[in-house]
Amino acid sequence: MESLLQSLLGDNLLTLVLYCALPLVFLLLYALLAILGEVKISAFMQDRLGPMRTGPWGIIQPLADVLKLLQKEDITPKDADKFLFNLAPYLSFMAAYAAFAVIPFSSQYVGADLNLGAFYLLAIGSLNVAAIMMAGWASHNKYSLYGAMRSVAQIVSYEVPAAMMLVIVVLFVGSLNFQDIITAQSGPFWNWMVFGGPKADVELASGEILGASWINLIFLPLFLASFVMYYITGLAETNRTPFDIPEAESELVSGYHTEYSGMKFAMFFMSEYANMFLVSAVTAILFFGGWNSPFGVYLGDMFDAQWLVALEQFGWLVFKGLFFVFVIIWLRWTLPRLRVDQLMYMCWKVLIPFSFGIALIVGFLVVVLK
Amino acid sequence: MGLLDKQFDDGNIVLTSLEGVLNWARLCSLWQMSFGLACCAIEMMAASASHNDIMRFGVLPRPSPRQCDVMIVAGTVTLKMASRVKRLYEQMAEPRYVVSMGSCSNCGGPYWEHGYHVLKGVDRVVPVDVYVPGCPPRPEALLEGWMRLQEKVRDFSLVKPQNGKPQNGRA
Amino acid sequence: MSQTLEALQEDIAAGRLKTDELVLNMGPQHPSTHGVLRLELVLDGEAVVKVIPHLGYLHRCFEKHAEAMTYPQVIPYTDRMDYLAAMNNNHGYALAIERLMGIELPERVEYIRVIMAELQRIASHLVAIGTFGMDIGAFTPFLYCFRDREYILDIFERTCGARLLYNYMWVGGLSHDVHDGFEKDVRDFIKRFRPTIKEVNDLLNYNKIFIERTANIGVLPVDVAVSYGCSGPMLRGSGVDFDLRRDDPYSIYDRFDWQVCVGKGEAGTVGDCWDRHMVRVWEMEQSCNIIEQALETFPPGDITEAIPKRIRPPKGEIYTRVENPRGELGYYVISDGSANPFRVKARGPSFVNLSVIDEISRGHLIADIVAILGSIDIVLGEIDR
Amino acid sequence: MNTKDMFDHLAALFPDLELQLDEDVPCIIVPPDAIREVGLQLRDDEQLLLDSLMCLSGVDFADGTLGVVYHLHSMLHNHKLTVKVVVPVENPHVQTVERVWRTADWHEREAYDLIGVIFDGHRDLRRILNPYDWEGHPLRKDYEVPEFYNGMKVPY
Repeated sequence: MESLLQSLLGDNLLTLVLYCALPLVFLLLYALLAILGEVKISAFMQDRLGPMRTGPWGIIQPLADVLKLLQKEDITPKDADKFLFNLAPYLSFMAAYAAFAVIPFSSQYVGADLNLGAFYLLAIGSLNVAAIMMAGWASHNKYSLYGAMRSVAQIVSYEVPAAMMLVIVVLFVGSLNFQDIITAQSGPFWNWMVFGGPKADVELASGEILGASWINLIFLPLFLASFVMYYITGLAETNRTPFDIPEAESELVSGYHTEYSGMKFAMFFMSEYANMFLVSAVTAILFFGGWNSPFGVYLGDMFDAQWLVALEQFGWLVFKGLFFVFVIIWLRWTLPRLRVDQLMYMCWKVLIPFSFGIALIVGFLVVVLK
Repeated sequence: MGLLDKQFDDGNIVLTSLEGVLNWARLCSLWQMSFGLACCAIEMMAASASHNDIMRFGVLPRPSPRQCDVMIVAGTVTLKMASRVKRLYEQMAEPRYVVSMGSCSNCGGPYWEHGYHVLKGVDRVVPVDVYVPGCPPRPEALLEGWMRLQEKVRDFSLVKPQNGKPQNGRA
Repeated sequence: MSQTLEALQEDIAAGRLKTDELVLNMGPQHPSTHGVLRLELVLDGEAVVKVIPHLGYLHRCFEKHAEAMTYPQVIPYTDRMDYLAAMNNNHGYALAIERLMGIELPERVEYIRVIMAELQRIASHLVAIGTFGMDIGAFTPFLYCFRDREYILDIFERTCGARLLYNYMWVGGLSHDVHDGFEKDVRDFIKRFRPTIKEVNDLLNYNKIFIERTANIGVLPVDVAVSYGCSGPMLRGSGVDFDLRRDDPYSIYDRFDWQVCVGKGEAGTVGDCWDRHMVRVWEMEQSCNIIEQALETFPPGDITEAIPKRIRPPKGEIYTRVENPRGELGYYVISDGSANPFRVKARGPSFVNLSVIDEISRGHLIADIVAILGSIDIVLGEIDR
Repeated sequence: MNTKDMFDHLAALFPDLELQLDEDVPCIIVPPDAIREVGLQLRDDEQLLLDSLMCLSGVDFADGTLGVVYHLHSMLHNHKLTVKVVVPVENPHVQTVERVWRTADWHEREAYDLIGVIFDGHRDLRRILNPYDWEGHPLRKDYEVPEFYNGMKVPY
């Protein structure tokens, strides 16, 4: 992909910029779609219609929202810490965007094909915490501060089980590289992690051979459990219902972004949706084969067109990611919200012991079987 | 931010079309501040519920005044509450609009004569764009008021008023 | 923020600054104070040390108006007190004046009043249940409740032309007779409504998260409830089997066969938020029972015959109470023999129920305050009047 | 028990107090400085057990007196009683019953706010409905609406 761009454009710097900007374009388009999806799905669930007047069936509603937010006055409260207050939304969005660097959209395209991809994801994911804390503290508003404190406690706690779930998959595959993790699941859908991992030997991108057989089926319950747990932690890390405690509308008005208006608020909004896709995409990558087609074959292979294969892979990943985003939205409009202490209980007393337990068993099995 | 703070002396074709797009964006995405004062608040809630669904107009209720465009003053404004209403209005980001819903906030309603503690019309503390009459107004009346507000936003102009011609809408 | 660290430390050392408590103002504009209530929360971290309610942001001088108006003119103002249960408010006031004047009502009027009051009770409870769900974070049940409520409002609208504030129950009668097809409308509604109670149960009330959030929260012991004068679902949620419709009968409630619902502590302790909430859910079914029985023996007749030409009660005073959806609604009316009441005092159930909030919310978290407030089910119009 | 019986019962218990029985309403009139003592008796007496204060209303009788009316109810015996206290408008001091029936707390604040009866011994006697800096007591018959409050015009 990079070489393709280079051959087309020649200029190294321009290539790099374009290469980096690709996910951004995707992210913006996706955010518009997700915002529309949120209002339309909620409307469908609630016997309503949702936006109808903005374009046919309201499909350009998010565009109007963004254009309007651009025009809004940009308020910085008098008592706010101006530097941090202004920095926070950009940092928040940056953190979400930076994480996209290691998301492989197809076998051809990944922003940075890091060998430590999973590690990088965990590290960069924590950056969001700093942004939220900044926003809450700098706003000089008690509600914001409460929201920020809750959010930080929540994200920091839930990072532990999330990391453990990553570790489980990494243990099995033996690589921190996301491309390797996806390659390990290539072939038809029963090779996906959630169904116990590959049933035949696979050659990883690094050249190693991952020995596998139908015995892997014994991993099925373990991976299924870790998928559910990862998804739950994902909900918590993106502050979505039932864990939307930091911005609990009925308690804290809008939590850490209470004081933000206009574009800065839009930034927080965008980063929330970006994080939603991130969690969904990582779920798909870890447990549902990433960009792998569920049928194990691609249309592009039939016509011998590599670009079509890449496109299809991109399509599959986005489809899987969007499906999980849909589930997040679905849950949001169905479930009530937990309380702070229950959230912490759930993390430290349920998820973490279980995740350690699963990691232990998986590690043991991997050693025994290989 | 940016464009709306400036005023232009004459309209040209670029400005006019830009104006159209910007106004369209604003009128399609008027976010409402979700706070109610009295009886009318129930009808306001009914307007956003499934039967009337004010969200069809692109309305999104936001709890924080910073992120809202429209304040619906739904109900009786008392003297004790008036300073709070004013403060909420001041906390909203420009461009901002006020819909006065119901007789009480229009003019004091049934409390105009003996209500020693009732403010006789919210327009005594904040500027009002659209008045919706009724005690309480039906949700349909609120929707009508909403469309009036949209018309008002549509006519907003970036161009300086000329020859004493009044400018519609406020920046 | 402008203070330096040294100055702060000095303040702490001198005891001028409390370091462990934070005052948070909730309201008057807040998504979950159900109007314009302002709560001053004294917090220790997330835990609540003290709740200081500040009322009066909707004080509309009902009692002053009542003194300045004639007896029938007061009725629209009673509508606007508890605007979610306008029929019940009308009922209480009309009853007080009728008792003062000694008016006997026609059968049909009594029946219509009971049906309307019970329909209104369902409508009001639907709002209470929906907003309580919203306070806990579930938005969808709120819209389902509002959707079902609209069908009741349609019936009211067909009868008297108004959706929310009806001015329907007059002294000695009603403003309009019911519309043609009223009985069918109500029967249809009941038939359609009963399954939705189950729907709300499945979606919200027996949801694990919902129970976790509301059970054992804001437990109101019986002695506190009685001492604070709590009434309605608040009192019954604490397990007290007391309902004015049965224990201090008015109108024709003694003719029907129905149950008084009390909290049983199914999910946690008796008297917690969940119990108060469920009492409302169960009461909706009981109201359906009452309406169905009333429709079976719905008599024909003239509804205007007992309306007096001139409403001037004799000198005297009376305290009348009726069971509002929120509890005991009392009217204390003093008449001096003129066309205007000398004094009308309304004892709003929410006013009294709210006063207990400090007592039952200490030691809970901020999120619980929202739950407790929602379970009390206040209407500010009635608290501030 | 009806009001007459209760009056007889109380009169036997408090021979020193000037309790009166108003047959018209009917109600018992208690001196303002004894209402707390009488209230405790009403609440705790085995035969009365008037444990619930339904309503406490302040009244301006427009003849130079203010009054406080207590409507009591017994959850157990299911009987009611009305008790009245009458005080001159120049010296409107009544004992508080806030610690007898907790619900009286807010009701007394309301009566203080609107009528201007001062409840001696109330722990937190502030205005409740009107703003804390409001002047006058609106439900007095001779109350005149102020022209301005905090710069806002009050009359229409």
